[in-house]
Amino acid sequence: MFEIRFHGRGGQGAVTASKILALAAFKEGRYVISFPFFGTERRGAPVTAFTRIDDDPIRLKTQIYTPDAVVVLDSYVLGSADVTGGMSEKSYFIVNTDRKPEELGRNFRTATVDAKSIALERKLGDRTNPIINTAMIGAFARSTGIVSRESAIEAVRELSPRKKDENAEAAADAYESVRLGWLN
Amino acid sequence: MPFSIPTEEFMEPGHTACHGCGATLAMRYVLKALGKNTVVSVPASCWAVIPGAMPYRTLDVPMVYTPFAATGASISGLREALDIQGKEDYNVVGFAGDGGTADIGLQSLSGAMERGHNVFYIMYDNEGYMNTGVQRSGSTPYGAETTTTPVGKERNFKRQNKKVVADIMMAQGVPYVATATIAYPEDLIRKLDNARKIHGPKFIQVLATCPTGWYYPPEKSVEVSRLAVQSGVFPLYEFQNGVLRVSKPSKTVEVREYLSMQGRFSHLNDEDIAQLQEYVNQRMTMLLEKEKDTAKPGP
Amino acid sequence: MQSAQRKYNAILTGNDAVAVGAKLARVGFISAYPITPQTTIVEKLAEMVANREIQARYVEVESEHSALAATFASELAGIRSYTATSSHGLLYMHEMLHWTAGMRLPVVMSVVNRALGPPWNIWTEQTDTMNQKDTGWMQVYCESNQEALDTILMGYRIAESEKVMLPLMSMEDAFVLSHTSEPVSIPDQEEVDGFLPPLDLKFRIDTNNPMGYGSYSTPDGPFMELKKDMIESMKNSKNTIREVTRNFAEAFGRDYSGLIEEYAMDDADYALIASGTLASTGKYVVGKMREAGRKVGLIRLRFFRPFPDEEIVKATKNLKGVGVLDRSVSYGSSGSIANEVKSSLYEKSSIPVTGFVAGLGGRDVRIEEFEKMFDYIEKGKTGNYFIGDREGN
Amino acid sequence: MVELILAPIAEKSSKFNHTDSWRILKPEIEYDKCIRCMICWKFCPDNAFEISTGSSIPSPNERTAKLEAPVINYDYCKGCGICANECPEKCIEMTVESKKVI
Repeated sequence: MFEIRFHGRGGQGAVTASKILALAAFKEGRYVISFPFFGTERRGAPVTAFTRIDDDPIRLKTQIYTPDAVVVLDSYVLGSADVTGGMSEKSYFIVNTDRKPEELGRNFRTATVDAKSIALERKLGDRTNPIINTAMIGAFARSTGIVSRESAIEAVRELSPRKKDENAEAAADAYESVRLGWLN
Repeated sequence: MPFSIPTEEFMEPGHTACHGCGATLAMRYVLKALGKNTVVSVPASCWAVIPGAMPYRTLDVPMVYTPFAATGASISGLREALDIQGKEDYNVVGFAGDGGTADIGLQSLSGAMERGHNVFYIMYDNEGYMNTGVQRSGSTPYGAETTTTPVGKERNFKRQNKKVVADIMMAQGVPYVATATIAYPEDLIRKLDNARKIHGPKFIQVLATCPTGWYYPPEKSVEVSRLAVQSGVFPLYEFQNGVLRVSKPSKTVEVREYLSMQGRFSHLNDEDIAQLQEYVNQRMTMLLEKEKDTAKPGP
Repeated sequence: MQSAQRKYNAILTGNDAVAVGAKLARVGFISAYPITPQTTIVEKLAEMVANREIQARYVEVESEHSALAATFASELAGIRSYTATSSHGLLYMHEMLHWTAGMRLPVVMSVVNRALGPPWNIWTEQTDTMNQKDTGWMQVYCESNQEALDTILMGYRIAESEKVMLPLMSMEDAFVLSHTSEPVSIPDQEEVDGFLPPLDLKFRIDTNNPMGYGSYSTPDGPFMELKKDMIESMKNSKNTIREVTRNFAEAFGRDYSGLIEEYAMDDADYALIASGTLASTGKYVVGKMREAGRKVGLIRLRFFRPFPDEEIVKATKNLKGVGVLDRSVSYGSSGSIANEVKSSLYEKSSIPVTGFVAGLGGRDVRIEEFEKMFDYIEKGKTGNYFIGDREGN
Repeated sequence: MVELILAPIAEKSSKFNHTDSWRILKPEIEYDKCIRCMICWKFCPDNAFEISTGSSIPSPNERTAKLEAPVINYDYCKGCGICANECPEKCIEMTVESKKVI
């Protein structure tokens, strides 16, 4: 079983990202479950969402405490201890930032992607609210290899309510441009 | 032709209403006007008891018993479910007392009227919780003694004016609103005939005199009801598509005459009666002004 | 490796699955009032009505009491009717719950289990529905989105059975099921139509046959007999439930095995009785413990009403100890499920019973806490324990 | 055979329930004064009035003799007295119920 935790802020699409990832894995014949930690938060407040992927039916319905991967949609939430909670050195740490992976330390398998620039280039959202969740799916696919590039892009296209092509392209861009810290 | 109202009956004899019950007459007239193809929904109230205990029914139309607060919602559900089955010709009627309308049922009534279901809501107003033994309701008039506003050394009669639900319904913009009493069944039946021409919610508040709770002899039920209109205590009006028409009684009497017939007002002194007379005058003035306003051609 | 895609054709949240279930059941009338976390069910249904994907009237009422009052009336007029609520909304319906059951109307309602305030808390807990156990409604606690969908279909068939004629509420845990996406198999409409015939309410409202619906009864009237009939029908519904779940398995290939589900119980020495998503996580933990050689199992309570007493006695017959997990509180007594289990076993078994209360207000019940519960059961600790609070229990 | 469930439904007409025992005073119509205005029938809350076309009922004149007449069904009359109170001709008298035996 592979467990992924998404951290973002309300309105950034962390919950949708967890669903897109589940769909991508489902398309490859795997069992999936995705769920938010649903708070009473409003737009802008920190948000957590979860995805589990397995070859067998998934019964475990707790939150994810020892993630195999953590996807950070907004580097502003990095300061919170919850973000890296339960991670091991084998865990993937995929962060939306223009910084290099090594700048975030070498505790995990860290990957960085400038999803904000990708989103703006593809005209997804605006400067204050770029839509970066679809790019993060591309970055996740490349970093972990848990889902293929094709499944990720297909799932992005399917679950994007608008600008399906642009979102799919954003995922592809991120797949190409994500920087994998452990390869350096 | 001696019959001023339809002769067909949809209420059977043998029911268990009190002697001289005004609420029973209200149901009898409403069903005469609406006929066989009618479904009545009744909440906790005198009318939940009037048909008698199981296995008896007293209406020749289906009667649904609902919890106290649920009249408006139940007629909403009935109406939609009947329409789905092509039974648009059924009349759906909520028939609730003043407690079930002005107090516990007001939210449900207001919702049903706002949603615009094609229903009738008849509030039979006996000005108190008569089924439970004469307690004060929002619709009890100023000055009335009830078992929860008893008159002792403190002269603790109801100190607040009557909450007039028909006025609230007018303010809410219900397409048809009227008041009626059992003393004028022809008027009530005519109003129901007008109301049924409107596809939408219809609200009629019928003053249903109650010898048991108002403390007057049962043979006076119709007389008291007539005096309520003649004294202006219960003005008759019809509000249809935004236009108000107020009936002027052919004969007028002082409020004192109406009050003096009923034990529930026997403790009132001249000052109290003058106050009530003043309130009745003001309300009539307000209604007549509204009548003038609504008669103006629209913009 | 199994392919999940061979078994499932969609990924849905629990609430969307429930809405799809109502659609497939061809409900003709929906009335509801929004409350978190039920809202997405009725939003979805409103959308389906707006898009004519479902031939139903949708009445947006001004309260939950009215939601069930309108549903009750519509069902009485002969239309298959549906509503959904949660938590305080369910409490506000309480009077109408009794009224609907007492009128013998086979309404099906979805309830998203949510804690009761104060303090306000939107997360999952079963106190809201446990409070309604004596209202004459059948109660099903679902553990997966698939079961949530399927239970709407089975629910109407059970409720509308002439031997039953009682309403049914189907539960989802707030968020853990209601807002969780899982693969789901959506059955074809024709298959559902074959399984669930249209409602034919024998005593539907008809002006050619005027009757008093509800009426009143004196102490010497049929009141006691009517209540007795409800008690009997609720008891007899067990056979209908078993039969309908069997028919459902034959038609759709998904077997919910009746009122309870036994997991790894064949040679188990110790077992935990749980419901809803806690049972799902419990199965995961049992699987891990089995790998470690511990002979543990899990009994998932699907139905709480009618209570599966015979099933519990049978399933626990060879155990050395059993625990009962309640995600609800009954002040001044033990957990609601624990009490019922003990009552079922009385004079039929001498097995020690351990009661647990955990996960209140949506607090996550973690793997370690399940392990702790099994440790307590194995040690034969009887009594009642509070698990997962800040005092370190 | 499926045994149908028992629902709380009232089917029997209340006309099988006689309410004559409620009566203390009994209305009696003096038909030779009755103008057949039917106001007594109109205001009866107990539906105790039947409409008769029988010609054997006494009548004040030939015109009224041709009209339907109100006839009290004493099985249902509770004796409230509204009919007597409302009668414009004052031809209904409330008398002490004679059949009452205690």
